Amino acid sequence: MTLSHCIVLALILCAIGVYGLLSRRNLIGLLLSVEVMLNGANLNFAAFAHFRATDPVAGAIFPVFVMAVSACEMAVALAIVIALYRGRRQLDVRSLEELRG
Amino acid sequence: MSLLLLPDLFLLLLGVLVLALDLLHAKKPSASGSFHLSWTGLLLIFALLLALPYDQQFVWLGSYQVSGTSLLCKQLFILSALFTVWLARPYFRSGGNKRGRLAYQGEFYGIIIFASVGMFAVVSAGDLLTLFIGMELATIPLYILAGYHKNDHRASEAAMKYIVMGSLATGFMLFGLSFLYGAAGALDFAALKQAAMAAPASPLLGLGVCFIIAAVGFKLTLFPFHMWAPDVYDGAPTPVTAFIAVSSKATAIIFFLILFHGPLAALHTSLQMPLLLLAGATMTAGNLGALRQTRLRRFMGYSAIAQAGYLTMALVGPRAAAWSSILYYLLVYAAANFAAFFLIAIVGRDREEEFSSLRGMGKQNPGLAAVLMLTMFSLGGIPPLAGFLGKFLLFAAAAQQGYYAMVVFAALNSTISLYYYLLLVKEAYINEASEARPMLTVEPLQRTCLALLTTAMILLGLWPGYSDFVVTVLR
Amino acid sequence: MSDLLFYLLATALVIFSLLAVHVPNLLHAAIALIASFFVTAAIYIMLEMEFLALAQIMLYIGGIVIFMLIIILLTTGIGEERRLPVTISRRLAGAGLAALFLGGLIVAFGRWTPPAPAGTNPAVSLDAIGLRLLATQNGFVVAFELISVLLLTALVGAVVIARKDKGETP
Amino acid sequence: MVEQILNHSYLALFFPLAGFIIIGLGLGRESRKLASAVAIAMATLALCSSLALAWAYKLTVLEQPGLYPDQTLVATRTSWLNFAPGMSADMGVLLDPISVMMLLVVTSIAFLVTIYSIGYMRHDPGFVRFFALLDLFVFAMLGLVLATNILQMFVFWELVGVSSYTLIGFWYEKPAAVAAAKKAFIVTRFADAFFLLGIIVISQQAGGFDFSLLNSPAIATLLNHQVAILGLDVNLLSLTSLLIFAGGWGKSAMFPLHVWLPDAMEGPTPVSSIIHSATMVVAGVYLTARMFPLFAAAPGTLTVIMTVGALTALFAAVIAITQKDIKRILAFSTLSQLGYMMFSLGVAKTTPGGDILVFGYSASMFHVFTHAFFKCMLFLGAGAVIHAVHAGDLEQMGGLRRRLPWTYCAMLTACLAIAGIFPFSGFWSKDAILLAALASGHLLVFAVALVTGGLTAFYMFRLFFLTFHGAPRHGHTDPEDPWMTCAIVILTVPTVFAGGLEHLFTATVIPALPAPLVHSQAAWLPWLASGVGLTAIAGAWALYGQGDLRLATRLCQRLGLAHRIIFNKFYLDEAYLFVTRRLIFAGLAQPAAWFDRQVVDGAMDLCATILQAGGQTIRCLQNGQLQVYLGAAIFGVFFLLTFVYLI
Repeated sequence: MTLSHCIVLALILCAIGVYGLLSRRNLIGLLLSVEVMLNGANLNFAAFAHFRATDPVAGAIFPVFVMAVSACEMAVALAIVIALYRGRRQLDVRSLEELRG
Repeated sequence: MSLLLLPDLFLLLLGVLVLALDLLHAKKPSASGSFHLSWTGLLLIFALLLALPYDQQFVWLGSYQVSGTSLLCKQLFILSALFTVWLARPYFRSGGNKRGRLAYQGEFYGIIIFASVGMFAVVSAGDLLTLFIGMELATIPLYILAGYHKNDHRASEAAMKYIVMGSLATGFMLFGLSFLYGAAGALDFAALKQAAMAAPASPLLGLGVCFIIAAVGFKLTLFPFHMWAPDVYDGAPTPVTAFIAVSSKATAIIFFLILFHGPLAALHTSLQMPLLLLAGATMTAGNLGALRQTRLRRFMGYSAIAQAGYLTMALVGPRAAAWSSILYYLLVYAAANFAAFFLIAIVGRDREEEFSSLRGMGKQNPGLAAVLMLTMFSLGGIPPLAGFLGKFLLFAAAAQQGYYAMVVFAALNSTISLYYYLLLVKEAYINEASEARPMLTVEPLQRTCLALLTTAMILLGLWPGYSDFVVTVLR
Repeated sequence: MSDLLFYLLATALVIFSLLAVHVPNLLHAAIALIASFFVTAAIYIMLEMEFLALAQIMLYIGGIVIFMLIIILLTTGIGEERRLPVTISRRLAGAGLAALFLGGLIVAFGRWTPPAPAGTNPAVSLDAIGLRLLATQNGFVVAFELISVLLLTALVGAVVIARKDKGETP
Repeated sequence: MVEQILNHSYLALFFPLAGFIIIGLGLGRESRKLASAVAIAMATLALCSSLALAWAYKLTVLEQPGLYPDQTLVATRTSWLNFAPGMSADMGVLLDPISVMMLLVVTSIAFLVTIYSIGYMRHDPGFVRFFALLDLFVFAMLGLVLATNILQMFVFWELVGVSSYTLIGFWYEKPAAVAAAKKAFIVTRFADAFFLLGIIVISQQAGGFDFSLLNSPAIATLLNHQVAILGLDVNLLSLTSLLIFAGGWGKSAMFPLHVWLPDAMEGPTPVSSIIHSATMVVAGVYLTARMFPLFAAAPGTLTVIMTVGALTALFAAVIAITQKDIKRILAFSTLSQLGYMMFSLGVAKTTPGGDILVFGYSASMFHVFTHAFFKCMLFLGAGAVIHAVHAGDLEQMGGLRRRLPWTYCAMLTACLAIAGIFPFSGFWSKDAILLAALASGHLLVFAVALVTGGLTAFYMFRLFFLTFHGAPRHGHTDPEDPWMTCAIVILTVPTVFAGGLEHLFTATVIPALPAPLVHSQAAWLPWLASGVGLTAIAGAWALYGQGDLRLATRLCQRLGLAHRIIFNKFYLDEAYLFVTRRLIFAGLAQPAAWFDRQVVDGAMDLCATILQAGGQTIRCLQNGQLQVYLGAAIFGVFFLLTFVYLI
């Protein structure tokens, strides 16, 4: 277990999140993918804090804030999902095509 | 504690008060209490900001620093919030807009104010965490605002697109910040600056900067991260569009300024190439995209993308030139954009917000048409309006580093932009095509705001002391 | 020993994350996400970040994912996504772009050579975290305050957006 | 008294601005009488103040050459823009021979055009708006002329563009007018993009904007080195001067950026008149003259100016032969004359002996001066004709001599002036230019100038004969309007006599020259030029003026030499017919016109098409699909990652 391995793991999580964002069709699925990505970023912080940082406490605190922020983001996103679902009765990302050009 | 912190605290307090006041009025949807409270409060805070000294600096708790430049940025944010509040007022009355009446007025103003608190935090941040939270606080509320027309498919669609793209940007931002943290070992700017000076070629820094440019590029609508912008501008309610176009973009470019001319200044030389490429691509994409639009807000979206390109170009300049030209341009850009959005709001009261709705304006409302023409000229950078000097300073900032080819490219781009801005002017002066339409109604508030903005556009162009002033404050 | 455990956990994390973004059934995906979060918490413990592991389980799993599950049940119904088949070409395109992206990232990261003494920091104690959060010097009080504002705003906003108004015409 | 005048020199600028504000903002659409009164009052005041200013300038500077060695006086200066300590752009009033000359020309022409417009625009619903915009236009031009520094000049330069946009598109109900206005604005803006960069580069190198600074030899030396731009090794001085000249290239409608000018005829005729005579298009020539010391120091720049000028002069004259619309002919003739002024500046370089020969410079300015009056008159006359027959096509005119006697006489003097016939004003200035071209040793340019002179005489008299002679080809004709006639008649005075001021020009514009070149150096030249002109007129007469013998006899008696040549050697006339009709008209002029329309205009259209296609592509990419947007962003980061390799 080295720093590089941890970071590569985090980057893989980032790419997995990207894969999900690009291939999922359900909007909630997209939001799940974003969570995977953020998880990777948190891992990055923790890894740097553990192995390298001169100020490890900061690296330990940052992910907690990230969790709070992503909770806010999800709350808002899901509210929008509900508003959208109420109007359209579906959550297909491909149906979002009224705004274009 | 220091007096310098007062605006931030008052703004926070104002947000809470507006939300609290709204609870009292819960039964009356069109009550105007929160509106009046919001704008008077914002106006007072603006006055306070003007009164504070620019030559002092105050660091609060090690992570929040107020200086002259941050005060200048805050003035810009407050003005933007203020005009957004004024712009939004008719949207909460029935008949104020063709798309229907908005509900939850108090919350709307509260959210605008809280978003401005986030922007304040961005310009005052002393470490990466505060910067990140500030950026999120300046963004997440906008997702809500974009979907404020709850019953309108297009608004929900816009909000959804915005939040998904925004979340990806947050992810990039976090990766970027984590790499910067990894490179610096701590979160504060001082450590970052030291690390950047010690090893400017570190790949960790490079990765961090890439991710951060991408993340902030979303907010600044840099190509190819700009693609949400036309859709969101089109779908969101007009006041929100204006707020996104002005405040959010300003936050993003100031974020770059703070980072690239502050802690990461050691990387500035190597950053110039990528920034210029992005800037060139952005202005071209924006200008080409705007050429064939017919919907007003979408058009403004593309125009704003192009402006972001010009702004980014100035980042490569030396510190004083970059700061002064960008802040001056932001002010000018804010005035012109708000004027345009006020016009769109006026048109959108009874008509679709499309080019053809402008027809007949030259005959029926010659004053409005003249304001439209001035606004478009200012956006197109025609002297003696402020837009010219703004562009001139941006171009000069880039030219100071010897990027002459880029300046010509940008200047030619602004010639293209003139073409489509004139398209709008032409539309306004074309006679009514077929059906006779009633005249556009202009509320006194809108009239006052337009007068203020037009005066600003002219005066800023004639007495551009502001940019000079920024340089003084920077020293 | 600890290396082996790390690689096991890393593999599990990658697999669960892949499942979370890949399986068609959203409910299953959410459960896979919970699992991946648990594995992440385990990795945090290996990195001597107990506090973070705790927060991961309580905040992330307790908060977000449960919240998300509720929404999935509320809006789409179980297995809704079956009706939105993802074509193989779309998956390939997504996977290809993601792989390209990952390749770019890893090649870029590969230019970094970690400095020679690859020691580790001492474990971050809960005390240190608590003190730093509220420290007056170099602390995170401001961020802490800001995040409360953010939470308030998001809450108000989410209510405004999600609320079904009376007499509203769809 | 003199000091008072100089202290208040800004008044010349102030009156047109006041006119714009009072008429534009203060008066309603229906207050026509008031608007015309204000317009005339302001034009008179501006003229008076500029006359006073010229007088004060003469007393202060010209009569005290010791005090002002470079003849330049900055009368007013206020601080405007501070870029850095020691680097600021001011707003001010600069007085030197050429700015005073332009000041007088602009205000006097504006005064006459204002008078004329009261008659011409009498029935137009936009009467009040017209005068407001006209005043704005004059204000912008005066600001440009009097600018003390290049940034101030650029600001007013663009303001000229804006106000010309509003004036050319004055009849905005006509789609053609709106399109023409837009074309004018955008084509000139295109050139201004380079001009702007030139300003930025030179101001940064020089550390200031003032003309006195930029034109100093020190700056030329400072700039004169090679720099690498986009991999090319270029001389910074040449680059900068060419960038600045690009502004004049567009504004003065030099080939191939001339495409906007013929279209700009969509504006009301008084507007065309003022644009073509004293404002807008002359601005490019004025800029070149203003920055002349810098240009002269740059290797190659003057050659470019000369080539472009000569090419435009010939090209436009050739095209003018084929045109049928009276205003379009005049437009091409303006292009041709602008080419004259431009190459005249271009040849003002060094003699083989190495001395600076700035005679072309004064000749150019002199031609600006004389051209302003006769071109203004030609347009006003054309306006009067159009006003009378309600059409601009030559085929619907003819025989207007009796209906419009005043206009007829005035137009005749103007045509003789532009054709360069002794003793009208054009003769003197054209002769000076020819002499400059000859003395510079550029024989090709001299030949072009000579041929162009002949062509000019030919197409102008073609226009003249087709309009006023022969049988009427139209129905009802309105009588002459007193306001319009008054302005036209006043203009005959300078059209005839302005040539007498030549000595003043050579003496004041280039006082440093020890012995001004005089005609005696090439005594055959005036004869040759006149001969070419008269032959051309005779040819036009042979082709278009027949059918009216009485007038032919009178004309022939007046033009004694041409008369004898044509009558004694009739075969010459036949040969001339062959040359004009077969060779020039069918073999050269029509292909040139085709080239202009199809290739030059077409290239512009092609640019527009490419841009539109780009716009369409952007729109197609923006297909509303969220995941396309996400993919684009991922690609963006992927490409940004190369940055890691750059640092």
